[in-house]
Amino acid sequence: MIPMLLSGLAAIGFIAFSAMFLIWLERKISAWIQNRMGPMMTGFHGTLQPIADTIKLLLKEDIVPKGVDFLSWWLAPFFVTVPVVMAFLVIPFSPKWIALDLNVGVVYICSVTSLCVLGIFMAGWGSNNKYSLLGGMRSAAQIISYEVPLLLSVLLVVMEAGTLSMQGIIHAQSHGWFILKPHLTLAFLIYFISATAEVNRVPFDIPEAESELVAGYHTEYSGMKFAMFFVAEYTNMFIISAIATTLFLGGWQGPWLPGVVWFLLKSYGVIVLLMWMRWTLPRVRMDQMMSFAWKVLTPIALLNILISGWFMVK
Amino acid sequence: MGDLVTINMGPQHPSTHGVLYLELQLDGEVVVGCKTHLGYLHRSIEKIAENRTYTQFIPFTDRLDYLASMNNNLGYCLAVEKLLNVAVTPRAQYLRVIIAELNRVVSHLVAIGTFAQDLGAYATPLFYAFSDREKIVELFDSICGSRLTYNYMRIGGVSGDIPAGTEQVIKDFIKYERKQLIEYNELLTYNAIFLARSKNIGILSKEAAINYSVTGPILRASGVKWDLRKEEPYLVYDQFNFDIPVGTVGDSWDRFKVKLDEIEQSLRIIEQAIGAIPEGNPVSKVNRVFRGTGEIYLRTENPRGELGFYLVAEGGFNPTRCKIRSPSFSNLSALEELIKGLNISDAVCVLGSLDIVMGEIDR
Amino acid sequence: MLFIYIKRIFIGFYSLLKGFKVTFKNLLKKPVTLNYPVVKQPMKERFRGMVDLYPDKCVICYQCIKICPTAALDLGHKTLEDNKTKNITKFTFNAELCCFCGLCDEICPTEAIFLNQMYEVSYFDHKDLIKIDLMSPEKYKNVDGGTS
Amino acid sequence: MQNSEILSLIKNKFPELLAEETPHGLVIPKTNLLDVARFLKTELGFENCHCVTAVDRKDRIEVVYHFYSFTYHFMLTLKIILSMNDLTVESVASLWRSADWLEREVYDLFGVRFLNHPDLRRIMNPDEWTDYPLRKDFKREDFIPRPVSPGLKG
Repeated sequence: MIPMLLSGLAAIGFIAFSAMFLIWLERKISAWIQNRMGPMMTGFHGTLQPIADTIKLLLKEDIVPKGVDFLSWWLAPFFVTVPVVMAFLVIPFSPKWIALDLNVGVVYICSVTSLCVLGIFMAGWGSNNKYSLLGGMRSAAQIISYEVPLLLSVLLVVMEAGTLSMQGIIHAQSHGWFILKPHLTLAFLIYFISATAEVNRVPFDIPEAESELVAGYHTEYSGMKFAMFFVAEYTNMFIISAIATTLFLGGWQGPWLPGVVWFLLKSYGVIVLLMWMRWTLPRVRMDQMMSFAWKVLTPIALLNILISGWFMVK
Repeated sequence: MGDLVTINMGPQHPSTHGVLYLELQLDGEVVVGCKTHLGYLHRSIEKIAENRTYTQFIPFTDRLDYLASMNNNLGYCLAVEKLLNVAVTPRAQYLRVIIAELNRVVSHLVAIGTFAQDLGAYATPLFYAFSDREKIVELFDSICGSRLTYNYMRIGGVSGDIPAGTEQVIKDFIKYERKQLIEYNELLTYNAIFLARSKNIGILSKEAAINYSVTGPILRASGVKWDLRKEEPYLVYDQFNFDIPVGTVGDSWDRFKVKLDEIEQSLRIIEQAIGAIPEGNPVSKVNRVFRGTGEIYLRTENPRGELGFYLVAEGGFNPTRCKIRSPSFSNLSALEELIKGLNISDAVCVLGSLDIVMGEIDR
Repeated sequence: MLFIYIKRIFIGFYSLLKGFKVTFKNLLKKPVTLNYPVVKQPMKERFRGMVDLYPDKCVICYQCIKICPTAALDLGHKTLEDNKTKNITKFTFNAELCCFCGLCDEICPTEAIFLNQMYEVSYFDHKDLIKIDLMSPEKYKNVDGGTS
Repeated sequence: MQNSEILSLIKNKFPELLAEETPHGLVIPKTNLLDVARFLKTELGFENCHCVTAVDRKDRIEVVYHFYSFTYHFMLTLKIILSMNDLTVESVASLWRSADWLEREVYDLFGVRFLNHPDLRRIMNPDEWTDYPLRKDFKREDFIPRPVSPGLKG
């Protein structure tokens, strides 16, 4: 019981720290890309900026808009945050640092992360705001349809590794990362694109689409509830990068350095890629995004599975 | 058709470019009806003009199209000069051309940046555009002492000669900006997502454009080869070589591309003007008193279209009537028809491509 | 048909990669901004900041009052007994109305009134803002970041 | 075609109704506005209604139209003089769509009513307001034409 609790606390601590670091990193990367300096005043090069932000958000008034569907409005931030914490159960930071090596780890993490959509939709519905409602609707459509190519690309990895356990998949890559195999490179691309859509990042940030829907589903949230959405977004980003690292980039494997360092390095590398993408690309439209999922990604993923499966069986 | 949702887009909304208020009727996400409400920035500048002398009104023209203050100054001063028969020295004319074209570049850069922002390219193109803009704004700061509301043109000239070394700064900027234009093309113009978002969205046909009295880059994007600087040259525009970029379809992408191409043409004009600038005294003193009678309607090619000043004077120190025919006003009137049947994302895209400035719509 | 389809996807991705190239190039560039409150940019020579006055130079010609488009300046004078010398009784400046057009600076025959280089203007009290006594030498002492 | 030719063409068509004024300007009675406008648009090719505005001359209000022809490069000024007790005129919004908003603006600021206008509401000022701010006799307690310094004489 106590080790479980401890690992849970460690996960929450890591989430808070990681989200703060990612917020700082995001602001810095955006600043560098845009030839700016970013936060500079709090701490060395603004390293304490996220802490200042957190204090500000904690001290802010929690505004309850008129006419909200209180239960769903109030619960939504928790529904977004809790699956994120749950996903940490099976993330293999190093050979030993894994809370529980489930034998269906991949299935578990995919199903848990897609629970987020519930919270987002509740936020959109409960806010009593038309922009939020549109955002919630969009995100439900988006996350559910991108689940298909995502799972199809993960399926290929499972086929290759022959196991559903996260550690097992990493062990299967001890002779070479999966991303180096051509059919899995394609799978990685598909995974990367669908995962971007899954966490509502640019170019698929249409549920929050700032220039269209003001802030989408979290328009009406303020203070700590908004912070929870924010933390969930950044932690989600870490989780999909961790999955990408585990499934395609060899997990904690690497020379010289300890496993956990390699794991974090690779994950944050993927995150930097995501951030770079965010600050480069425009947003796609709703219908274009859906047709991209169903007409491009899904057929390619299916074909990929079909062809490489045929080779595997042969 | 199911139930319609009415959405109030604005007056506070990230992409209405100021305080425009659109009342959108949505069927799902498709806009079926749009009602435009203006006036949140109405300061009755035309009434102010009737109570100020001709010189005193120049600072107020800055506040019309605040992204192209120099061009507004220029339009107003040209109108007053024609009304009251004031002569302008050749050097002042060349300076005005250079300054007005530089401001056109500035204005188009902002238009490009904000359009990309509307399409969801978070801030990056906007910041690139603004850091280019910063170079000219700095230059304007050193010429006239202000960064946004310049108040540089005077009736009969300009407020001060350009400081030494300005020519070199402008030449350097032209070289730099040409490089930047290639970068914009790579980052935005031929980007697959950008193309998918703006191609064939909000098509404004030639006939509709003329019927709506749309002017400027938006008219040219609809395929009408019309530029006041070429067709009815004012100042010394007839002495320069430049092309009129024309769009083919009249969609949002064309409107964007025409603006991007116009930057290049403006740079060409500046390059020629800076080489041919004559010596002389361009400065016109403020304490000249103007009065006269008559009426005049004079248009100039602003970055957003044709800015018209209709001045009626009855002999006093101030005009009896000063009607400002602002380009954005007419351009925006086409919006209601353009966005019908489009997605809400496309509505934002069309609005961004129309490139309105609320300061001159509400006046 | 399938070939064109795949080709379109590839061209699309290639165009996106070009954008990545641009942003990466800019990532390595030096920032164009300044670390503002720490590093400050010197103002240009002609910069139009707050309205300022050399009281000794003023000849009470009322030109600045006449030209001011927003009536931000307020001047009063009294003539002394000898009917020649004039004295300024008040010369106030309303920073709230001022549009910083610089017309008063331009029209002043003796260059008594001018626009200084101040750009960080903030007051704690609204009253201080609408009635700045231009005759007082300490008029901008309480203004945050005053340079005069 | 020369500018004078265009003016003479219009004059030939409507001989008794027109009075010429200022360069390129015509004054017509308001009953004939639609006829002249239709003639301008369909036969002379003034496809652009550039500007519609009004001028308050204290005893009368002039509605001023600026029509533009891309083919002739010619800006035609058309004026209608309205007496202060009858501020109505036919709308040309059916011929030029751009006139729609421009006429609404004139209605908003001067109180000139445009008959058969598709949607004659105030465009800038609040709908429930009754004043017309650009008229010369516009008066409100909080409207100061131009504040002057108390020490200023003359």
